[in-house]
Amino acid sequence: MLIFEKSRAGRRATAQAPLQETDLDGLPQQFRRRQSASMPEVSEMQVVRHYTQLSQKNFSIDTHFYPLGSCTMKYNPRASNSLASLPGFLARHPLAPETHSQGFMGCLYDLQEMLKEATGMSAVSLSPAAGAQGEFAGVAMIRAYHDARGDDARNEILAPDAAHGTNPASAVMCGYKVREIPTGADGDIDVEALKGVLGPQTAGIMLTNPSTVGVFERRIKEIAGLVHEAGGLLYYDGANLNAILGKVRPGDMGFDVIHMNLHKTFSTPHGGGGPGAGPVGVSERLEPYLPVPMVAQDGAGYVWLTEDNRPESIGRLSAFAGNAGVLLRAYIYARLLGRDGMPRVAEFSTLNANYLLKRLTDVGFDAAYPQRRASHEFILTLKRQARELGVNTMDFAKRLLDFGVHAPTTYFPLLVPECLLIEPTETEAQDELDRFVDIMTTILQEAQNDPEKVKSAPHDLPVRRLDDVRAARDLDLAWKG
Amino acid sequence: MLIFEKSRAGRRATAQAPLQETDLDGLPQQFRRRQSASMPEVSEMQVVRHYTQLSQKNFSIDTHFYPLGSCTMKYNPRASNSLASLPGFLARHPLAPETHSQGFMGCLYDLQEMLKEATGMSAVSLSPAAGAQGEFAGVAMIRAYHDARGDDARNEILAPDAAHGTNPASAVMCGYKVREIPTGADGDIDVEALKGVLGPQTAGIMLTNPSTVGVFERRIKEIAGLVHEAGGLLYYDGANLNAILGKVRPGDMGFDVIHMNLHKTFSTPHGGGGPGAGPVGVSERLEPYLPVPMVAQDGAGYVWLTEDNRPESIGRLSAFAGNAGVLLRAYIYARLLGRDGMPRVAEFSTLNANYLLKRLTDVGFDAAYPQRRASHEFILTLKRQARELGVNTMDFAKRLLDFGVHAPTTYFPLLVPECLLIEPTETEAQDELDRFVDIMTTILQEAQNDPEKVKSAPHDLPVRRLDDVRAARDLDLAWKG
Amino acid sequence: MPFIPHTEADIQAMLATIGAPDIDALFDEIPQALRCGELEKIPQGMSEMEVGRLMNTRARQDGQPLCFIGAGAYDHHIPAAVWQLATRGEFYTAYTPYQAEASQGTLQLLYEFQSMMTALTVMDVSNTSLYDGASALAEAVLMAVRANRKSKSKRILIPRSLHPAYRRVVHSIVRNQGIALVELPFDMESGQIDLSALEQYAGEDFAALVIPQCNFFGVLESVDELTDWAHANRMLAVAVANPVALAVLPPPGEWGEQGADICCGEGQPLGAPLASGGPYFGFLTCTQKLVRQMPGRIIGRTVDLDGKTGYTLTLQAREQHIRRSKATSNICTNQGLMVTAATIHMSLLGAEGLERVAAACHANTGKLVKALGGLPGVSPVFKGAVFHERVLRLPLETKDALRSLAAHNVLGGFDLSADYPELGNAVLVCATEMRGDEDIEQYRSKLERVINARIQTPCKLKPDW
Amino acid sequence: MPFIPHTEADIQAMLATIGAPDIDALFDEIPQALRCGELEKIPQGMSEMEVGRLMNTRARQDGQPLCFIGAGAYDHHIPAAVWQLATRGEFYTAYTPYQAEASQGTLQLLYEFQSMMTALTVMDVSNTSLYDGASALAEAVLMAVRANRKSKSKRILIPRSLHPAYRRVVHSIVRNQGIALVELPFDMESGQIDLSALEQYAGEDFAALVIPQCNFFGVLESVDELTDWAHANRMLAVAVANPVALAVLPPPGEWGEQGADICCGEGQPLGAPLASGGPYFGFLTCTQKLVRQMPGRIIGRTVDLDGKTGYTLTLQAREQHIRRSKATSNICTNQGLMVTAATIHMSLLGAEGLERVAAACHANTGKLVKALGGLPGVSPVFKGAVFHERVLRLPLETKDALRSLAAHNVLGGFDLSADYPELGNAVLVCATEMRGDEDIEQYRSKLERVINARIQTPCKLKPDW
Ligand SMILES: Cc1ncc(COP(=O)(O)O)c(C=O)c1O
Ligand SMILES: Cc1ncc(COP(=O)(O)O)c(C=O)c1O
Repeated sequence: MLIFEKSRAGRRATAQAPLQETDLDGLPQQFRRRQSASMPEVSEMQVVRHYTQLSQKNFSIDTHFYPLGSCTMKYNPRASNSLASLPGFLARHPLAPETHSQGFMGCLYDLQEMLKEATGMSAVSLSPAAGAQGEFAGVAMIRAYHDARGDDARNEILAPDAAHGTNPASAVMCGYKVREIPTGADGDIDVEALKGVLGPQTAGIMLTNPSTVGVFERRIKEIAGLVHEAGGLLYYDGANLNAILGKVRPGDMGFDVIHMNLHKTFSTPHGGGGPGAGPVGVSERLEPYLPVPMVAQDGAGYVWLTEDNRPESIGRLSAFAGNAGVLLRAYIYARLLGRDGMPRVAEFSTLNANYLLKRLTDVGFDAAYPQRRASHEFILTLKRQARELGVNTMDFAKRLLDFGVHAPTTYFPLLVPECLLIEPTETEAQDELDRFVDIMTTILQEAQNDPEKVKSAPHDLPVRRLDDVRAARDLDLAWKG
Repeated sequence: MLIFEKSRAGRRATAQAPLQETDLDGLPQQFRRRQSASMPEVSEMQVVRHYTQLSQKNFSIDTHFYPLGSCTMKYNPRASNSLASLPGFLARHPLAPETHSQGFMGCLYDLQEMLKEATGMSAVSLSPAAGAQGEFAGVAMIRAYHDARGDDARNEILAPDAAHGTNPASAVMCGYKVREIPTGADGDIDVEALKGVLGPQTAGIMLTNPSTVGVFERRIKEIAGLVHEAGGLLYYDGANLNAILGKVRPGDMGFDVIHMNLHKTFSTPHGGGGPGAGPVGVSERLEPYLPVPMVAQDGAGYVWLTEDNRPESIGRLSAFAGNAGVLLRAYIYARLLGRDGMPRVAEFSTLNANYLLKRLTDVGFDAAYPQRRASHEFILTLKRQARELGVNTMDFAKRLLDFGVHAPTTYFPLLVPECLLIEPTETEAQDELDRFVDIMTTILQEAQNDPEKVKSAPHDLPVRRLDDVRAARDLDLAWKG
Repeated sequence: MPFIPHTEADIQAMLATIGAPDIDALFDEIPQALRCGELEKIPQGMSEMEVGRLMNTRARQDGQPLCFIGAGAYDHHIPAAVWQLATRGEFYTAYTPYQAEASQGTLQLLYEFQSMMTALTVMDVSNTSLYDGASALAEAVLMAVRANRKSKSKRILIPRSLHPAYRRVVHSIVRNQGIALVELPFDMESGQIDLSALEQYAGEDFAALVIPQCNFFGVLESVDELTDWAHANRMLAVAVANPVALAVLPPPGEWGEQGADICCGEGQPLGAPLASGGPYFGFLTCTQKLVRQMPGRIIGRTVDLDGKTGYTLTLQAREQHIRRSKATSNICTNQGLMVTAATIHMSLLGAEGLERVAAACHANTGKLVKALGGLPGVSPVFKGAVFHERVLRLPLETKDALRSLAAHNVLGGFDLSADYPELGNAVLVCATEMRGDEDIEQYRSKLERVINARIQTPCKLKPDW
Repeated sequence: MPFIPHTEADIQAMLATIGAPDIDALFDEIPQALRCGELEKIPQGMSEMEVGRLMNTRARQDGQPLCFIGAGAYDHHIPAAVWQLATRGEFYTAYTPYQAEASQGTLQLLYEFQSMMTALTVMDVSNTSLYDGASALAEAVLMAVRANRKSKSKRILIPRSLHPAYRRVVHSIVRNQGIALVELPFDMESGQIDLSALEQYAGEDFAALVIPQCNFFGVLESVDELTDWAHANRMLAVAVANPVALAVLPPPGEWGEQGADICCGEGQPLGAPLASGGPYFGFLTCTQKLVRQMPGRIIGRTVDLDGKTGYTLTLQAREQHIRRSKATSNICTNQGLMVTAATIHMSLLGAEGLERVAAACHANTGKLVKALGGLPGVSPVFKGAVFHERVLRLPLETKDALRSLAAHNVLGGFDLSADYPELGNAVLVCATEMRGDEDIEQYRSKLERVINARIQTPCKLKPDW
C-alpha cells in the first residue's frame, strides 16, 4: 500500500509543523497557491511504520551478501555515519565564513592529501558529486588543457568497448565524439586497433585498470606511451580502484587524470542510489583546470580556492562544495584504514575474487577469461548453460535472490555474452564465499533438473518477476489518487 | 544461526579494541584469567548483519499493531530517543558534581513537578527503575509510615484477585502477607468482601483504577474511606494511568501512594523487555519516606536530596539515580504533549477501546463485562468459542500473528476464562482498528470452518508454535559450543 | 586488520585452493616496475575510538553560530524520525535498485517521491533526483535544448537575479556543448526580471527561458507573464523553485496559460541538514511529453507474474548504461538516500506542514527585516513582494559587518557585494522557522553594536571589533 | 493533536458506532466529583522543534568535562554499530517477548547474551538482566537466603570495601524481609577484606559471603581463599564483578575449589553510555543447581512443531506473573534494551577486545597514578594489587580539591571522605581507555596548580580558585 493510500483528510503529524500562527503577511493573492498539494495526510506513527516496513523489503549490505560487480558493495563502517553526523558538521552552513569552518576544512584538506598519495596524482579536487560527474570534470579538464594550448582540433575521446556507459556519456557532455576500442580475447585492449585510431583528432582515452572485465591491463605503460605520443591524455575511471589501492597507482601508470568513486573504494554507503562522491586527481599539467572549490593550507589555517583565485578552473559543478557529508565519511574510513589498511583492501578483495573464481570454475562454471588472474572481480559466462539448458543469466540472478544473495551484475560489460560480473569485496569472510559457491552449485543443479524453477524465480520475495515491458509501455510514474 | 556459530578463531572486529599495547603491568599471575572466555570471534560486518537480520524477526510498535492489554504499546516519538541521546546527556557521569549537572537536573525537576500535577500527589521521586520497583518502594513507604507511628502489627496487604502478579510479589518483598479480594460480576471489587477482611492487621490495599479488567472502579471513594478508616493506606498501581490522564487523578480518588509506568503512559519504548521507569508519588504524609535521590530547587539551581538530608527515606533502590535516560525520554514526551495533550491521551485511548469493543461484539465476540464502559482497554472472553469450536484463546492469539498483528494479552487477568485483554492505545487510527476487526472476523470464520488452521497457527512466522514444555524440561540456557 | 574477516588459517586455505604461494602472487600480472611502495604520506590507521576523538574535536571547532544565511541552503527543522529511518541499514546500504524484486522498499519509496514532487509542482512526471539544485538546472537546460522542437537554438535566457552559483554551475556544465547563456538584467527598484529588457529578445530564437521563483533576492517574479512570454516566443519555460516555498506559492504547472515545461530546484529544504553543503539533491519534474528527454532514474509501477503490484526502474533506454553516448545524461549514482529522507520528511509534514514551515519562515524573515530595519542606515533594497528571504542595505561595508558579526557568533547573511556590486553594501538575510524571537533580537543587538562602533570611529580603516 | 491520528470525521463516525454523543460520555462511569480540571501547572505542549531547542540548551549546559570518576560507572568506547542497531525500531519498540513466535529476534539475542555471560563468568546459567548492579546484588542476597539449604540464617556478610551505594541499596531492598547485613572491615594497609576479622565469624551461621572483585578501591581480593572460607562455613559465595575486568581476572566460576555460587554485577561497562546513571543493567549468573531460585527472565532453546530450533521464555513458574506472591522476585520489566546493546557490544569486542579494554584501563590508571603521585603530598593509599581504579591520598581536603578541579572542567575522581572518613583526604581515581596521555597530563597540571595555590595560601579558609 502506498503512503498516499494510508492518508485521511485532516490527519496530521502535529508535532512536526511549527505551531507559530502566521497569516502570510503581505503576500499578494496572485502569489498564493490556490489548492494545497495532494500530499499524504498521515500520523507520525503511520510514517514510521510504513517506511520501517518498506525498508525490510530491501536487500542491502547490512543484511545480505551483495557481490555486485563494479559496485564494490563492502561493509560501511557505522562510525562513518555517526561521526559525519556530529552536530558541529550537520549544523554548518555551506556559506559559513572560514573562521567558522576550520574543523570541516581540515578534514577535506587531509582527504585531498591522502587521495593524492593513494593515487599518485599531484593535486585533487573533491567537488564532483559522483563518478559520472568526476568523469565529466576529468574530460572537461582534458578539453581545457587542449584549448589552452590552442590545440582545438582534437574532437575525439577513445574508450574500450567494455567501458562503463558513463564514460561515453560524459565525453559527449564535454562535446566530444566517442570511438570504441575493441577488447582482445585475453581481456586486454587490442593495442593494434588502438594504434589504428590514434591521431591528431585524439583528445584522450578513458580507461579503467583493472578493466571492467576484471583483469589488469598489462600493457598499460605502452598504451600510455602511444596516447601521449599522439598528443592525447589518459583518463582513469577510478571505479575499480579497490583492486589496486596501495599496490599500484594510476599516476605511476601514466594517467593524467583520474576520478575516484569514494562510495565504492572508500566505503561510503550507496543509499539505494546515492549519494556518492567522485573526486578528481590530476598530474601537474592539468592542475590549473581542477574544479572548484578546493581547500588549501595557508599558514596555520585553511582557505577556500574558488573561481577567484583559480581563473583557469573548469568551474563549479555544484552550488556549494559537493557532497560534503560523503567526503567526511570517506575521510573517516581512510583514517580507520590508514597506511597499512589501504593495501590490505586490494590484497583481500583480490584474494576473495580469485578464491571464488577458482571454486566456481571447479564446480562447473565458465570463466570469461580463464587464463587470467582475477582482480577484485571476475566474469563468469553462462553462455553454455543458456544454450544447453535454456536458463540464462537473468534466471540465475533472480534465483540467487531466493537464497538471500543479491545477484552479481548481469549483462555488463556488454561484450561478454550471458555474463555475471562478480565482486565479493574484501569484507566478506571465507564462510560467506563458500556459502555462495554452495548456492551457485545448487542452482546449477536445479537448472539441469528443474529448469522451470530457475526460470520462474524469484519465488520467495515480496514480488515475483516484474513486467518491465509493461512498465515502460503503460507508463505509471505517479500516484493519481 | 547463533553468532557463536559464525565465529572463527582469530577473527576480529579490529577497529573496536584499543590499539594501545600493554602488558598488564604489575598484575600478579594469581589475578590473571587462565583461559579467555569463549566469546564469538566475528567481524564487524558479521555483527551488523547478524543483528540486523535478527531484528527483522521481531514484531514491534514500529512495524505492527500491538494491542497488548495492560502494556500500553503506543507510538514512541523518535525525538525522545535522539534528544535524550544528546552528547551532553550521554557523557554525564552519574557522580558528576551539581555544578556540571544543572541541565540534566532541571529536566528531572520539571518532570517531578509535571507528574505531581498529573497524578494529584504532593511529592514525587523518580528513582524506581520500573513499575515493580515502584510498587516495592510504595509498599515500603506504607510500611515505613506504620513503623514510624509504632503501628507495627499491620502485616497484611490486600489486593484484588485481578491484580497484576507484581502487586503480591512486591508486597511480599516488603515482608507482608497478601490477601486477595474477589472481583464482582460487574468487574468492580466486591466491597462487602473487602469490609470483611479489613482490620487492624491491614497495612494497605493495592489497586489499579481502571482495574486490570478494563473498567473504572466506581466505588473508589467509598473503598478509600473504608481502608483509611481501618487505618490502612491505598496504593495505586499506575500501569493503567493512560486511561485517565488529565481526567481524574489518583490523589483525588484518595490514594496515598502511586507508581507510574513511564514506559507505558509516558511512551518510553519497551526495548524488548525494558528499561522502564516507575516513579512514585505520595500524599503529604508519606513524603518523608520517598526513595532517594530526588531533585530539589534551591534558589536558582538544583540540588540532590539524598540519604543525608532525607533520613526517613526508605533509601536507595539503585546505585545512582534510576533509569535516567528513560526519565529524559518521558520528560520529552510530556513536553510534547503538554497540558492539552495529556487528557487527549485518555480521551482517544478510551474512544479507541470502546469503538473496538463495540465492533468486535457486533461481529460475534463476547465482552467479559458487557454492561460496562471500556476504559482504555477491555476484555473479550472466548469461553464460548473454546467450548463450541475447540479453538482457544492461545489459538486465536497465534493466528493473529499470521495476519501481522501482535496478539493481545492472553489469560490475564486470571479470573476471566479464555480472555483476551485488548488495548489499542490512542495512537492507532480508525483504519487500523477496522483492519483488526476484519482480521478477528476472518479468524472467527476460520475457527468455525477450518479450526485446524487456527489451532496450528502461526504458519507464516520464522518458527511455528514452540515447544514450551520441552524448553522447561530439557533446559538449554546457553550455547555450549 | 579493520574490516578484514580473514584469519591466518583462512588465508592459507584460500591460497591453497587458488594454488598461489602468497597473496602477492595474485598481483603477478601487474608489471613489477609499476608497483608502489608504502603510502608514506598516509598516516597510520586508527581505532574507531581515536577517529571519534579526532572528529569530535574538529566538529566542535566550528561551533554552532547563529545562522541567518539562506542563499540556497536553509536551516529547517527535520523530524527525528526522518534520519532514524533513512539510516536504517536496509535503505542506507543498498545499491541502486537494479534487482527490482530485491529492492521493493526503495522502489516503492521512490515512486512515492515522484508522486509527491509531481503533486507539489503540479507537473506530470518526476525523476528520482540529480546531484543538487544547480546541476539539476544545468540538466534542465540541456534537456530544454534537446526537447524544444520549435527551436534549433542553443541559447538560453537566464536572469541575473538567479543564484550566482547556479549560473556558474550551468555555465560549467553546458558550455562544452556550445550552449550559450544570455543574461537578463533585473529591475533595480523591484528586484524582478526587467521586463523591458526581456521584450528586446522577443521573436529571437532561444531554447528556453529560466524563471526562478522566488529569485535569489527573495523577490517574487511575475511568473505567469514570463511563462506566457516564453511560450509566445517558442521557448520552453524552465522553473527553478524552492520546494518548501511551493507549498504556498502557485505551482509551476499552473504558471501562465499552459504552465512551465520543466521545473527543477534544490531539494535540501525537504529534510537534508545544512551539513556544509551536501549531500543535498536536485529535483526535476516536467510535462508528460518531455519524459523521454528527462535525465536520471525514473520508477514505474507495474505488476509481477501473478498480477501483483510492484515497482521497477523504467525508461532505462534514456540512460547511459543502455544508450551510452546517446543518453540523456551521464548521471548514474544520484542522491538516493537524500530522496529517501525527503520522502519521509514530506510524509511527516504533509502539504499543510510544509505550508506552515513556509509561512513561519516568511514571518520570521519579516520580523528580522523589521528589527534590523530599525537600525540607522539599514533598509530593504527592493520594493517587490518578497518571500522567505530579503536583501538589506547596510551603512557599512557588508564584508566588514559580517566579519564583526561572525566574531560575535552570528552569521549575518550572504554578502551580495561581490556578485552584485551594483547593489552597494547589500546583504541577503533569511530567518527560517528555527530562528526564534530571541535569536532575531540577538542579531539586531549585535548589528546595532557593530554599526554604533563604526559610527563612533568613522575614520578607522580596519575596524578592530 | 500530537500522536493522535483521528480526524474530526473519524471521531464522529466512531462515536456513532459506539452510540455515544461525545467523547466525554465515555467517561460517564467516573463519578463527576472526582473529575479533575485543567492540569494548570503543566506547561502548554510544544512542537518537536521547540522541545529540541530546550533539550539542546540543557544538554549543552552540563558541558563535557574531562572525567576521571569511575566508582561503578565507566566511560568506555562504544562502537557506533551498537546503538545504531539497538535502536532499530524492531528492537527498540518491541515488548517483552511474550509471543515467542513473533519475537525470535529478541529471544535469540537474549539466549546469546546468556551464553556470553556464562562464558565470561564461567557459571552455568544467566538471567536476562535485573535493574542495575546494586539491585542485582540485592536479588543475589535474597536468592542466597532462599537457596542456602545448609543455613537458616538471614544474615549476610558484606565487606565494607564494597561500593557504598551497593551496600545502601541492598539494605533498602532486603531489610523488610528481616535480612541483616553484617559489615566486614578492610585492612587499612592492603585495602583487602580483613581476613582476621573474617575468622571471627568462622562457624557462625550466615547465608552468604559477598565477595567483590575488584573491590570499591580497585584492590584485588583473595577471592580463592574467601570463596573456600565461605563454603567451609556453609555459606554461599556471592561474587560481585565488573564484566570488563573479568576478561582478564579469574572468573568467579573458578574461584577457590568449587567456584562462586552466584555472580552478579553492573553491566554498564558492556556498551551502556554513562548517561547520568542509567539505564544500565544488572547481570546475574549462577550454578545450575540454583537456577530455580534465580530472579528475572530466562530464555531457553527449544524446537517448534517442525523440529526447527527456536527460543522462548522459560522457567516462568519462578516469576511473579505465574507464581504471584511466591515468585522469586517481583521484577517484571527489566533492562532488555541495554542487554541488546551489551550483546552486540560483546560480539564486536570479543574476549580479546574486552581484554584489551581492561588492560588499557589498567595501564591508563597506572599512568595517572604515576603522574599524580609525582605531586607533593599525593600518594596511593593501599599497597595491595589493584586493577582499573585506585585510591590516592591528597594533601588537601578532597572536597576542596575536586571542587577546584571541576572549576577547571576536570572531574578528578570520587570523594571517599564521606563514606570512608578513616581514609582521610582520599580520592578514588580511574582512567579508562578513553583518557589519553594528554588528558592525564591535563589532570596532573591542574591538580598541581590546585596544590600549589593551597600551599601558597595555607591559611585561606575559602580558596577562590
Ligand atoms: C566502471 C564504472 N565507471 C563509472 C561509474 C560511474 O560512477 P557513478 O555511479 O558514481 O557516477 C561506475 C559506477 O556506477 C562504474 O562501475
Ligand atoms: C497492571 C500492572 N501492574 C504492574 C506492572 C509492572 O510494571 P513493570 O513491568 O514496569 O515492573 C505491569 C506491567 O507489566 C502491569 O501491567
